Parts: sequence; C-alpha cells; structure tokens
Amino acid sequence: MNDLLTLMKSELIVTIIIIFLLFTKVASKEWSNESLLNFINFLLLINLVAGFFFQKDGVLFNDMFRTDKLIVLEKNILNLGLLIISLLAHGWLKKHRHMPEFYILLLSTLLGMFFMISAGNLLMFYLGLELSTIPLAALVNFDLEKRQSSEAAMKLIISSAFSSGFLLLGISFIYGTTGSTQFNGIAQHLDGSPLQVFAFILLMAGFAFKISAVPFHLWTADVYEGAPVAITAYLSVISKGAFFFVLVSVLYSVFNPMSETWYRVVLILSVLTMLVGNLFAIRQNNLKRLLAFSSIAQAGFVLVGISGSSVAGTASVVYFILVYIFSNLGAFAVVAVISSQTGKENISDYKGLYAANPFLSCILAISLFSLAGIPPTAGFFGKFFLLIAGAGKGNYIFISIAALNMVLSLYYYLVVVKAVFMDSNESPIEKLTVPVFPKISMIICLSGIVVTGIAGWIYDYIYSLSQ
Amino acid sequence: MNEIPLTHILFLSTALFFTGMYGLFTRRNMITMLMSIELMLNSVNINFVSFNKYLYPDKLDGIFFTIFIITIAAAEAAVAIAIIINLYRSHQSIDVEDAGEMKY
Amino acid sequence: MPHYTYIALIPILPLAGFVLLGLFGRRYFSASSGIIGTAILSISCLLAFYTAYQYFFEGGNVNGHYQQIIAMKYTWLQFSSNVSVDMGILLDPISVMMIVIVPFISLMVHIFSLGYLKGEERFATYYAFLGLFTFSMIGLVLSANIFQLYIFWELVGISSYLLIGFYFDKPAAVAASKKAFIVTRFADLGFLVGILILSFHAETLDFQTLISRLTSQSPQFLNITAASFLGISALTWGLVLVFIGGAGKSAMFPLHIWLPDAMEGPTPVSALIHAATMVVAGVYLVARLFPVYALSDPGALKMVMYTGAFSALLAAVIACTQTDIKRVLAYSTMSQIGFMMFALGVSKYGGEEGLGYMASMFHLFTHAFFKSLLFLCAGAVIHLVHSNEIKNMGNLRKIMPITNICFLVGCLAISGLPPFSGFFSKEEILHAAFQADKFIFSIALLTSGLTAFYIFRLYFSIFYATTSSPEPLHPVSSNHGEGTLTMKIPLIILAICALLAGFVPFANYVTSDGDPLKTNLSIGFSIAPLLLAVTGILLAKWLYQKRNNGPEKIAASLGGLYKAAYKKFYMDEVYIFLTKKIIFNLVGRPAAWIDTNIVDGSVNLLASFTGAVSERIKTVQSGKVQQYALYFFAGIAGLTVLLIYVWKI
Amino acid sequence: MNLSLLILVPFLTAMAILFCRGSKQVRVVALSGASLQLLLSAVLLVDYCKERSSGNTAPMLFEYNQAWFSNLHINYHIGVDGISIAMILLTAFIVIAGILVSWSLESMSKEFYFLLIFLSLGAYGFFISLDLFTLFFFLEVAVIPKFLLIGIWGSGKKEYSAMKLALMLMGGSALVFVGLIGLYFSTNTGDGSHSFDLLQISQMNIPLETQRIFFPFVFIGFGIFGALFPFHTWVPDGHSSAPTAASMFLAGISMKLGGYGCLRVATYLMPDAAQEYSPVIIVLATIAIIYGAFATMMQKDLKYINAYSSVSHCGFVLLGIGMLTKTAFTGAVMQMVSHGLMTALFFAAIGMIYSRTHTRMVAQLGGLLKMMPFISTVFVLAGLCSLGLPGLSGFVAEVTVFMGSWQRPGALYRIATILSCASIVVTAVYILRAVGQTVMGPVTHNYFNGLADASWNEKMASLILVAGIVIIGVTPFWLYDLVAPATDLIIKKITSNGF
Amino acid sequence: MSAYAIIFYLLSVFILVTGILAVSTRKIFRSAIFLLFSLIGIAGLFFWMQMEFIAAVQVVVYAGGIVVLIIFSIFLTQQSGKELQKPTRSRIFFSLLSVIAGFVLTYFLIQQYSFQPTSATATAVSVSNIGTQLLSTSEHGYILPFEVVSILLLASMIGCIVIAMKVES
Repeated sequence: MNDLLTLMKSELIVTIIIIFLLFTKVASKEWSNESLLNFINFLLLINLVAGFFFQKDGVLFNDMFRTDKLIVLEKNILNLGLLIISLLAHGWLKKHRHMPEFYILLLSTLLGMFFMISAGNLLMFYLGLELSTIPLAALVNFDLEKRQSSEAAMKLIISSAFSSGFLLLGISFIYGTTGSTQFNGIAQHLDGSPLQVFAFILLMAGFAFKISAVPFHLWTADVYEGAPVAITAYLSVISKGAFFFVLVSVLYSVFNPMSETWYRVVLILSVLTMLVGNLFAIRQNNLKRLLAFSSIAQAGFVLVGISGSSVAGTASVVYFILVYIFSNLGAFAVVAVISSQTGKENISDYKGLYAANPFLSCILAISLFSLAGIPPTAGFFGKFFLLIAGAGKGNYIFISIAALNMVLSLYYYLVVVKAVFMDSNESPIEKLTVPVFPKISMIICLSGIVVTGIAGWIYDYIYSLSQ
Repeated sequence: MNEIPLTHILFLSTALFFTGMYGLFTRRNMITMLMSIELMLNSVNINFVSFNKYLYPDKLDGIFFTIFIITIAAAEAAVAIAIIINLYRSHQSIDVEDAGEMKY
Repeated sequence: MPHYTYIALIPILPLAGFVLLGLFGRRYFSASSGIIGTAILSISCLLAFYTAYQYFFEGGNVNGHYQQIIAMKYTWLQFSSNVSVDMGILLDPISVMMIVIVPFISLMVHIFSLGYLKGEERFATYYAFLGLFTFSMIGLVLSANIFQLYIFWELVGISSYLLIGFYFDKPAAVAASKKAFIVTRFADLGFLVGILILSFHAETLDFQTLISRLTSQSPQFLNITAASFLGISALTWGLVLVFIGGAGKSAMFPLHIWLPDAMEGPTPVSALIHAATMVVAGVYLVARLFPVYALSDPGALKMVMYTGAFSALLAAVIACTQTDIKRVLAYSTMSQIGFMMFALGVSKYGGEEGLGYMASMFHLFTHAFFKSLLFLCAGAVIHLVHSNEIKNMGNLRKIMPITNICFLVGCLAISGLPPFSGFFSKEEILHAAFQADKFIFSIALLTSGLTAFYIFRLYFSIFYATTSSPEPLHPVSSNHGEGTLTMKIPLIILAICALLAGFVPFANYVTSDGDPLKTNLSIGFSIAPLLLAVTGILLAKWLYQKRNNGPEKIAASLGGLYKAAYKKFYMDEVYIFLTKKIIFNLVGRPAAWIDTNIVDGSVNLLASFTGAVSERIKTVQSGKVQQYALYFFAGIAGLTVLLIYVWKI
Repeated sequence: MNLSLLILVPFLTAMAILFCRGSKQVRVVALSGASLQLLLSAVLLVDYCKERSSGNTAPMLFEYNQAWFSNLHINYHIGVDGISIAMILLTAFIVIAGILVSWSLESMSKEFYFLLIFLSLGAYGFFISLDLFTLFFFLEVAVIPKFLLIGIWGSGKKEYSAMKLALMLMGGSALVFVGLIGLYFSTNTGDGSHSFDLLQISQMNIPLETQRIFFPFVFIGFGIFGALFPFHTWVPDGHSSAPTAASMFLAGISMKLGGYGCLRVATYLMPDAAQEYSPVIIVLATIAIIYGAFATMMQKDLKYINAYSSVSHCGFVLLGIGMLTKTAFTGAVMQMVSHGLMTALFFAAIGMIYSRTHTRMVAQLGGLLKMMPFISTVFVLAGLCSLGLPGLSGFVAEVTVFMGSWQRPGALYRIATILSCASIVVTAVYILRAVGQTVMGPVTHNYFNGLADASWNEKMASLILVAGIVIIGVTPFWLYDLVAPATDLIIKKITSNGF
Repeated sequence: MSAYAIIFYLLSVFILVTGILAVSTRKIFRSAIFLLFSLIGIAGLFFWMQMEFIAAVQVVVYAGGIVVLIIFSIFLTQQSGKELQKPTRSRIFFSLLSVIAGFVLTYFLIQQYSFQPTSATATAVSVSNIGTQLLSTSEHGYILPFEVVSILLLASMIGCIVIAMKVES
C-alpha cells in the first residue's frame, strides 16, 4: 500500500485533482473562474514539486506498472510542460465557459501518458495511449464556435482511430507470435520473422502517427492549426514528448532483439521526416502551421538520436524533450498572447513586431533560435547531443543529412525573425500588455532555454539516470 | 473445432479488417467512416480471441484485450459522434470533403 | 676601422622630415616647411660627404683595395633559420658614390623648389614627399641585403607615384602616376620572383654571402645551376628576372613607357627622381650584383647589354622628334641610362676588363649632375613660360641669361664635348664598348651623335628661335625671368659640377673589384665621337637657330619613320591594347561574370530549387482526411515491402 | 592570467548594455568594455612573452580545463599560443575601432552594440578554446549576430545578403560539425572513450582513412568562413550590405575564424590528409587569389571592391596553409592579422566617405582629397597596405607567404606561387584605379565641397587601425617571433608523419 | 466436414458479406443495419469459439450500444432516405488497390508463419474466472486497466457532453 502511494504518486495526485475538479464542477458553484484557475495552477505547481520527492524504483500490479528515476523524471518534465501551458493559456481559459472540463480532460490525457510511460504491458500501453488521445480530440474541439476547431477534431479522431486500428492489428500479431503482452515476455520470444517485422512496422506506424513522423504526419498541421493554441502547444510538446519517451523504452528494451530492423525503420522515418517537415515549413505563412511543421522536423532529429540505441541515445532524447518544451512553449506563449489579444497568427502580421513589442519579439526570437539549434541557447546542445548519439552507429551520411537539414530549418526560423525585426509594416501589431501568468511562463521558458544548455550537470544527471 | 485451422479464422479477420479500411477510404459520410473503423476493430478482436483460443489458452490476455478494445471502441465512437454532431452544426454537413478548409 | 653607425642618420633624417612635415606640416608651419625640409636634408648631405671622405680617403681603402664594409645590421624578419631579411648598411665604392649623389641632388632640388613651388597650398606635403623619397633612395643604395633593397625599391616607387601625382586634380597627372607605378610594379614582380629563386637556392638574402656563394663553386652554386626550367638554369632565370625589375625602374625598353608620362609631375621632381637618382636604380642593381652576372652568367649580361644599347638608340631617335621639352629630356635620360646599361653589359669582372663597369658608374655620376641641371633649367623655363611646348618658347636667352648659360653647359656635357664631364665618362664607355663588341660600339657612336643633335635642337629652339607668338613672350624685368635666387643658386652649383665632375679620378675609386684601374684616354680614339657630336650640334644650329620650315621638310622626307618616332613607335597604343582589350575584356570581365552568374548563380539556384520542390509537394497535404489515411497505409505497405523483401537483414 | 576573463568581460559588457538607458550610456559602456578588453589582451601578450622567455615551452599557456559534459568528455578547455594571441589582439583592435566608427549611430543603438559585443565574444571564445566542442560552440555563437546586424542596420538588398550569409555560414558549420563528430569517434583515449580535446587529439594519430573522409568536411566548412573558392559568394553581398562596423567585423574577425580553424583544427589534427589534399587546397586558393583580384578590377562599388579584394587576400591565407611549410603557415597567420586590420580600415574609410557623400560608386566620387584630407589619406593608406607597400603590414605578410610557398618544391607549387605573386600587380591596378578616381582627380559634385572631414571618433578609430598596420609593417619581427613557435609546432606534427 | 465447420464457414461468409454490404451500400440506414448484422455474426463467431462472455459483451456493447448510437446520430444529421453520394473512380481504384495489396501481403505473411500452440494447460474461460481476474491485484489481475478504462470512459463522457451540448447564444 505504501508502495502504491510512493510509486504511483504522480498518477494519484493527478487523479485527485481530476476528482476535485469534478466536484467543483458538479457540486459547488461559488468558485469564480479566475480564482479557480489560479488555484488549479497552484495545484499543478504542487504536482510538479511533489514529483521530485519520494523517488523510488519498483513495479506494481505484476509488472503492468513500473517506475524508476528516469520515468519519474520524464513525468516531471511533462508536469512542467503542463504547468507552463496552463500558464500561457491563462488568458484564453479565463473567458472559456468549460474551463474545469478543460482541465479534467487535459489532466486525464496526462494521466494516460503517465500510465503509458510506466506501462510494462502492451495492454496498459494501449489504454494509456487511448486515454491520452480520445480526450485530446475533445480538447481540440474546445473552440466550440470555430469551424476549424471542429474540423481539426474530426481529423484527429478519425485518423487516430484509424491508426489505432493498425496499432491493434500489430499488437494482435505480436501477441499471436509471442504469446504475451508483457514487455519482457515479448522480448524473450522475438525472432525477427517476417510476420513479427510486419507487426513491428504496424506498431511503429502507431508511434509514428503520434510523433507525427512522415508519412504518418499528415494530420498534424491541420490539427495544430485548427486547435486552440494551448492544445496545439500541448500536442506538439507534451504528447509528442511522452510518446518519444515510450518509443525509446519500447525500442531499446522490448525490441532489442530486432534492433537492426528497427534501426532501419527509424533511419528511413527520420530522413523522410526531417526533409518533408522542413520542405513544408519553408512555405508556411500561418505561424501555428509553421510551428507544426517545424515540430515534425524536430521529430526527425529526435529519431536521429533514438537511432543511436545507447545510453547516450536515451539521455539525449530526454534532454532534448526538456529543451524542446522550453523552446517550443516559449514560441507558443508569444503566439498565444498575440492571437488571444489580436487574433493574428500570420507571419505577415508579425512584421515590425519589434518596434512596439520588444519583449515578445525577443522571447520569440530566442525560442526560435533555440529551435534552430543556435548557441548559446539550449537547443544547440540538444541537437548536438542527439546527433552525437546518432553518430555512434557510424552512419555519417545520415548525420550529414541531419546536419544539412539543420541549415534548411534555420531558413524558416530566420524568416520569422526577419519579419519581426527587419520588415516594415503599415499596420503593425500595437503595443500589447502581457498578462502576468503568460509572462511568468515566458520567463520560465527563457530561463530554461538559457540555463539548460550551459549548465552541464543537467545533461549529466539525465545521463546518469539513463544507465 | 480443431479441424478449422487458425489461418482460416485469420483469413476472415484480415478480410474484415481490409473491408473496413476500404470503407474508410471510400465513404464520404463521416458516420459510415466510423462504422468502417468499428469493423476494423472487430476484426482485431477476432484475432485476439482466436489467438487466445488456439495458441495460448493458458492465460486470458487475448480475452481481456478484446474486452478493453470493445470498451474503448465504444468511448471512441461516442466522442467521434459528438465531434461529428458539433461539426454538423458548424458545417451543415457531415461529408468529409466539405471539411477540408485547412490544407497545404 | 672607424665607427660608422652615424651613417644611419643619413637616411633617417629625411624620414624624420617626412614624418614631421607629413603629420603637422600643413597645419602648423606650411610656409616654413620648405626651409625645414632643406635644413634637415643639408645636414644629412654633409654627413654623406663626410662618410664619403672617410670611406675613400681613410677607412675604406685597405692597402689600395676598397673593401666592402657592413656598417650596421639588424635582423628585421627571420624567414627561416638561414634566410632572413636584415636591415643593414653596406659601404662599398658604388654605394658611397651614390650617397654622395643622392642627397646632393636632392638638396639642390629642395632649394630650387623653394622658389619653384612658392605659394603652392600643399607645399608642406610636397617637401614631406621629397623627404620620403630621399629616405627611400638612400636606404636603397645602402642596402646590405637584396630584400632590403627590394623594400626600399618599392618605397622609392611609391614616393615617385605620390610626387608624379602631386597635382592630384589634374587627370593627366593621376593617370601618369598610376601608369608609372603599375608598370614598375609589373617589373618588380619579376624582381620579386628573381629574389625568390636566388634566395631559395643561395639560402641567403645577404648580398655579400649571395655573391660569394654564387661566384664560387659552393654547393648552392652547383644546385642553382643544376636546377633548370625550360632548359634555362635557375641562376639565369633569377638574374634575368632581377634585371627585368631593374629595367622597369630604369625605363629600359620595353618597360620605358611610364617615364615620358611621369613628366606630368613638378619639374624639380623630374630632375630628382626621373633624371638623377631613381631611374638609375636599375643600373645600380645590376652593378650591385655585377660579380654574379659577370662571373657566373655572361648570358644574362649579354641580355643587359643588348637591352641597354637598343634602348639608348630608340630613345635618342624618339627624342629627336618630340616637341615637349620635358619629354625630350625624359627620352634623353632613357638613352643615357641605356649607355650605362650596355656599358655594364660589355664589361667583365676585375682588372682591365672591368673598364665598362667603371665607365658606367662614372657616367652615372656625371649624368646625375648634368641631367638634373638640364631639368632644373627646363623647370626655370617652364616656370616662366607656363608651358612645356617648344613652340611656345624661343628667344629666351635675353630674358634668362643665367639659365641660358647653365643649360648650354648641360648640353655640352651631355653631348660629350671636352672638357665637360660628359666627355670623360662617355669616352670611357665607348672605349669599353669598342674593346668588347664592335656592333654595340657603332650603335653607341650613332647614339651619341643623335644625342648631340636633339639636345641642341632643344637648346636652340628654346633660347634662340623666335616664337610665332608676338615676342618678347613675357615683357618682364630680366630678374623675374630667372625666378628667385633660390632657383638660380642650384643651377649655378650644378653647372659647376657638370663642368668639373669629369676631372674626378674616378677609376681610382670605383671599379668592379675595388682595385684602382689604370685608364688611358687616347686622343685618337676620341676623334670620331667628337666629330659626330659637332656635326650633330651644327645640324641642330642650322635647322633650329632661326625658325624655318627646314625641320618640316626633313620630317616629311623621312615620312613614316618620323611619324613612328613621333608617336614613340606606338608603344603606348600596344600597351593600351594589351591592358584594356586583353586583360580587362578577356580576363576581368569573364571573371566578374562567372562570379555573379555561375558561382553565385548556383547558390541562388539551389535556393530556388528547394522552394520549387516544396511548392510541388504541397498537394500531399490536401486537407482531406481520407487521403491522409491512404498515405498512412501506403507508408505501412512501403515500409513492409522494403524491410521484408528489399532491404532484408 | 585567467583567460576566462576574455569571455567574461564582453559578456558583462553586453549585459551592462542591456541595462543602459539612452544611446549615450550604451556607447560609453561599450567603448569602455572594449578598451578594457584591449588592455586585457595587451596584458595577455606581455604575460605570454614573459612565460615564454622564462623558458616555458608548453604548446599552450594559461590553460584552464573544466569538465562541462563529463559523460561525453566535453570540457571547457581554454588556452593560448602565439597564433591565438595574435588573433585576440586583432579582434580587440577591430572591436574598439568598430565601436568608435559607429559612434554616431542613433537607431536602436542598444541592440546594435549588444550584437557587436556579442559577436566579439564569440570570436574571443573561438580563439582561446582548446576543446573542439567549445570551439564549435563559439563558432556558431558568432553567426546570428552577423545576420541581425546586416539585416537590421544594413543597406541595399540587406535581407537577401543577411539570409545568404547566415545560411552559407551555417552550412559551413554544419560541415565542420560532421567533421568534428567524425573526428571525435575516431579518437580513443586509451580507456575506449572518445575525446574532443584538441591537445589530446593532437597527440593521437588518427588513421589515414578517417582523416581522408573528414578533412574535407572540416576544411571546407571552415573554408566557407574563410572565403574559400567557390564558397565565397556570401562575402561580397554580405560585406557590401552590412553597416560599416559590421563589415569591419565580418572581414576583420569573422573571416579569420575560418582561416584559424583550417589551420588549428583541420591541418593540425589531420596532418596526413592535409598533405594529401594540399594540392587541391593550393589550386583553389590560387584561383581565389587571381580570380578574386580580376573580379575586383571590374567592380564599381567601393564596398564590392574591398569585398572581392578580401576574397583575393584571404586566398593568401589558405595558400599559406596549403603550402605546409613553417614560413608559409606563419605568413598565413600574419596575413590574417594584417588583412584584418587593413580591410577593417578600408571599410571604415569607405563608411566615412559613404556617410558624407551618400554614394559608394567609384564613378560618382572624385577629388575627395581636397575637402577631406584625413579620410582620403586613411583611404589611400588602406589601399597601399592592400597592394603590399613595404612599411605596412600587408607587404610583410604577403612576402612571408611567398617565401614560405617557394620553399615547397614541385612545379605546381612554384606556378601557384608565381601566379599569386602576379596578383600583386592586379591588386595595384584596382587599388590605384579606386584611389585615383575617388580621392584624386577633379571634384565631381559641387556639394562635395561643403563636406566636413573626419570627426574625432572616426579619427581615433582610423588611427588605432593605422597604428596596428604600421607597427606590424615596420617591426614585423615581434609578430613573427610570436607566431613562429606555434606554427613550428604544427609543422613538426606534419613532418613527423613523414613529409 | 462436421457441422461445426459448416457453421464456421456460414458464419464467416455471413460476416464478410454483411460487412462488405455495410461499406458499399448507398443507403446509410441500411449500411448501419448491415453493420449490425455483421457485428452479431462476429458475436456468433465468439459463441462458436465458446467465448460466451465475449459474445455477450459484443452483443450488448456493439449491437445494443454503438449501433444504436450510430443510428441516432444518423437521425440527427441525415435525412435517412437520401442516397449517399458515390466516391470518385480514382478513389475507388486506389482504395481497391491498396486494400487488395494489403490483404494479400498480410495474409501471405500469416500463411508463412507457423504458429506454435503452447503445451501449457488451458484455463477455463468462465465468467467467474474473468470476473475475478478483472478485479484482482494479484497474478493475472486486471484491476489497473479496469481503473484506467473507467477514467477513460469518464473523460470521454465529459468530453462528449461539452462538445455536443447545444451552445445557447
């Protein structure tokens, strides 16, 4: 019982918050939206802080749930991201009728991811996956008045159902060929026969869909564009990050016997993803859409790191996700503030932003530089370590392609920077007052971007956990 | 029952799966697309059950998987239909071709 | 051996003058800058004389042999363990002779300029430049190290550039300065490569070591003669290239084209740089390396000889046809330097054979005086007439008698009539040529005749022939006509020098090997050249003393030849063609075009290509969820087929 | 002394600038920071010479090694030798000059000076770092400020140039990056782990095949920074559309990063490959020299003239490196220093002229010597330095390169050397053309006559640079003696592998 | 060939035919009914495999729940009489192509693979077994998934409500 409390603490805390919200929604009415929102943020903060205590390795429910320091860290990273998002979405949520439901759904998806990360069993993995997907579809639709929002939700739910169909087919074949749904049980019975390869590819397609790797990525841009900014951020950072964590552990531990196979799959996916993501991003005008494609390209880079299949691989991926949360959320924070106050989301609207809003511009620019991997921002270190991990396999053509893609990606980030700093605009965005909560989130992201890279011990810590 | 080889059942499930996929590809009405997805999921259920029955009767993993799949299919269908209804409100249509504003 | 370090002051003082006047002259003492410059220079001039005295009569001569003295030496740049550039001072007869000439002439010019450039707004700058030039020239002649010589060589070039372009708002002057610098730069390229070759094989840049190694059977000598390119030994390449450098500076054919244009500069500058000092640097260079030329590589020396002789003749011919007074003098300079060159060419090393060497140096010495004299007189004339064209002058002997006398002295000297200085040096040269090579001798003879003709053509048409314009050209009191006192004094001094310099027992001091040389002037030998000279003079007198249409007649009768000579044998046109047409159009333009269109174009092409691709593939993102599903399945199928059947484990 | 100061001071200056009010404060802070940095570098030079004269023969002095990412064996490892010190001095000079030149800038001055200082920070860090990761880090730090400087304060087709520059330089650093990683994985520090440490790697000998693969990556990568033909096309556009100070930094500092990298990383760590590829390098360098010079001859815009001549002059750097002789290496380094100062001076002069006459077209200028003698003199001096006049730094550097190149036997190298020598004639042609038409000749527009000569800050800036040029030109031996031991070390490594 | 086998084949034919009709008929209401039949057929198949519980769940959840839901939504969104519009030729072509390719590929792979049954003794698929295991935390206990699914259902319920609720404006 004591075990249960310590090992599943994150899940339990989140569940408690969910139930609390249910009651506030159903029973009590005296909460004003504003104060409730602040209280929720406070709870999320507690959740984040609590994550760092009582760290313990162990398994529960006969290996359906397992946890260790790395998993706890991953959950904390997700918590952090959630907190930042909830801060940056503050302005939008204040006005929203269904704010508590928003948090209920959001937290349940987070719960799903937690279970998925610490799943020791394909069943738990599948359940966590669905739990983190189905409510998200509802969340994407949370701009109830906007046509695009419901279109995006439709696209998400249908294509994810479709992909989970294939995922299940894959799982069924794995079950059929190995006779187990336990991860370690599967690992023993893998023999790399064609059917298993096929099953793996189906499973991998499910993953690729979630991390939006080419050619399973097509839903991404549309959904990101249609969804509320907060949810776009959530999709692009939290859910993607969670799936990367799972992917790493699944590939490294479960499919270790088929490492050669999955290395090739990852290689192909990675190259395609980087190229296509960048090529599409080049000609975007909607900033959310551009960030969508950029996040696709980033996924390609993460796959490079994963392909390393080493401790360095795990560490670099986790580290990069951390960095990526800061960088991407920094950008989204600016987008959220601007779109919630002016409704403008196009790059052409951002022209001459710096003149009136230097603070927002600098945050945006720094985040974009971090995404592009420019020192001294943390993004540079993230990319560097990913590529080092990938280079461990000695496939330098692959690494060169990745490196050149970094150059390609730099282009569209610089286009945004150019618009913000250099271009002139007859009707620029006027001076905006940034509310306190979004400002806090921006500060967090900024400090994260600056500190995470330079402070070497962070990476070392992650590395030590990954062993 | 053992004179029916496993592969025949798998033939059935596979055929059903791809029938569902065909439906998903061709049907322009969202609700029918949903139906096709249900078909796909069911075929997977058949897989699980038959694997469990034929190969690994010692544990009930397949059975339970099936049960949970069914449950989740229900939830998924519910949310999907809710979304479709909402979309119908805004678009006055449930034809996927009409819901393609965001592109490129 | 006495203490020589003070010699460093000789070049350094003018340098100090340059810095002082260059930085502060314009603002603080623009008027007095001339005096300051002159004063500074006179000090170093005195020092130079003292040095010369010490060298020739006390320190330098060790039991009848003038040896080389390294007065001082600092390592400036250590290229490698054994090859290094040292800033040093080398004293030997020729360098000492030069440091007598250079500061002296420079001083004269300084004084002359006091009057000549009075009221010029960039007066201080002018004197600064003069200082810079004097510094570089002295540094050049004192160099103990071939690379040091190259350095000062370049500095001399740049100061000549600055001085020619002194009237920077005159496009002609700017163009001339540019031309002068670029042509000499081109020659210097040869010099540089020559240095590279010699120093690489001789493993030294120091003159003494270089010469000793390349004139003995040292290992360096063996491998430099062994190494060859296009069948010509590295030594020859080196020497020829070095000579090309010298030819450039000394305006030898075909690198002479810059000299006439250089006359755009102020006339005193022409007197200093383009008559007396800088232009003989080439001769000095060859003389400096003379042992190597003479002992190790007579082939290269032959080339020197022919170049010199041809240039001398060519220049003399052209000089006969020019109408710009300064240009005539310029060509005569070229011709005289030609004399010095082939004198070196015909000479051998040491003893009686070394006569040519001694003669050449002697002529250099005397020429410095009378040519600068001529130029300064011309300057005085131009200062009065404000024109360079002969036809605007004439009948000036009444207005400027002193100038008239001095000019006459100069003319007699250059045309080699006794007892003027030119006579002695030229006789020696002809003598040497006669001993060595009859063909060269005949050319020399002819040239000296021409010299007498053209110089007196000049003289008569300036001071006698009545102008077409109503005379007297300047109805002014005679003493203005002469210009200020400061302009007259140098003329007189130089005239005296030009008169007496010939009587210096040169052969006792300056010879190829440092041992005194016995020379015997046989009257019999001198008859032929004298007759030629006199005839030349008389011809000029007949043609030009009174204005008549004789010259035109002759010109017409000569026809093409005259025209060609008048057009300087179209050398400039050839060069224009080479540079403008060939270099610019066939090299420069294509280079620029390639850069913008091909190299840069490919970069832009890459960019636009990427853009095009991304435009092309955008339809994949069709916004239709069913197509997304199709792609999804296509991805799975593709991966499966690839992984299971194509790219098997 | 503690080298980290060299990074710390610019960093603090940049921070201080952020908290300044008004362009006046900003300027003062920036200037004082830069001066302090100059002082530091001078102190460094003195200390270094003391150490050396006291017989300390370690390859690098004032080392400081601190684990950064210990699991990947990435250290913050810094130290200096003669080459780095020369580069640091150069940077310090140019930074101070650049700040002075842009003294009168009013629009967004805070950002401007911040970026300048930040850029210099990257340069300093690059020159002192002995760990390849740190090196690469600082290399990329220096890229984006250039982009912003050109894009925001530039002129002409600034966005295009800025983007082109950023992308090409990033491409270069991408190549370097791959090369470095390849190098990293081919190292082995005994216990099976890899190393980024420059000194450690220089002790190992990396298998020839690996060198063969990765030398081009590193060399071309750095070569793009150093305007290696045919990857030089960012140079003309970038320089010409950049604001004056940025052009000075670009040509004076940024291009030197390339040369330094080629020498320190590519050649030093992969000597065998360097020998194999040296003919290719030399051919490319010679093409750059000649072709750059001729392309310059055709330019009409002063900034383009200088930019192309930079291509030509940086060719000498690469030539020197490619020749693989001690003298040539030393010459290359000297050429870097000299070219840095000289081209910075040139850009400064052009900037001054442009800010007054509002044109950079040679054809439209003329007779400037009349109304602005100081600026014109500076202009002429820069020109003379670039055409290699003795007594100015350019001459010393170039002849050192020539001397060194000639020591490399073999027809190809001889011809390359002669061709490069020939370029000095072409240089003379275009420089004198530019000088003759702009500074000399008749005044082309009347309104020129009303123009004022240089202001005090411009004079200061020019004088600083001129001082540098003249000092090197008149007393080159100290620079040579500073640099030569370091290059000697590199050459020893090359020859030790049988050359 | 025993009745047992015949039943299987009949069932499978029934399932496939109705499934194909469900995805191909032009009347949406009919296709819903065909789907229902096909699902019931699958339930029959489970019966045939002596999986009574699963069969029951299948009938209850699908036939009783999902299909009804679907039919309701059809009524909400569609005038049921109206024919569905035909898909385009090319779409049909590509779909058929991929479907056939996928089917052949998959079934071929299945064919190749030789499934090995375990020798371990079977556990009875009794309702009681399933019930106990579903709620046990011990070996083969499925309490955790059960809880997770409950949360999932809750969340999706809330989601449905929020989305589908009429916006009063």
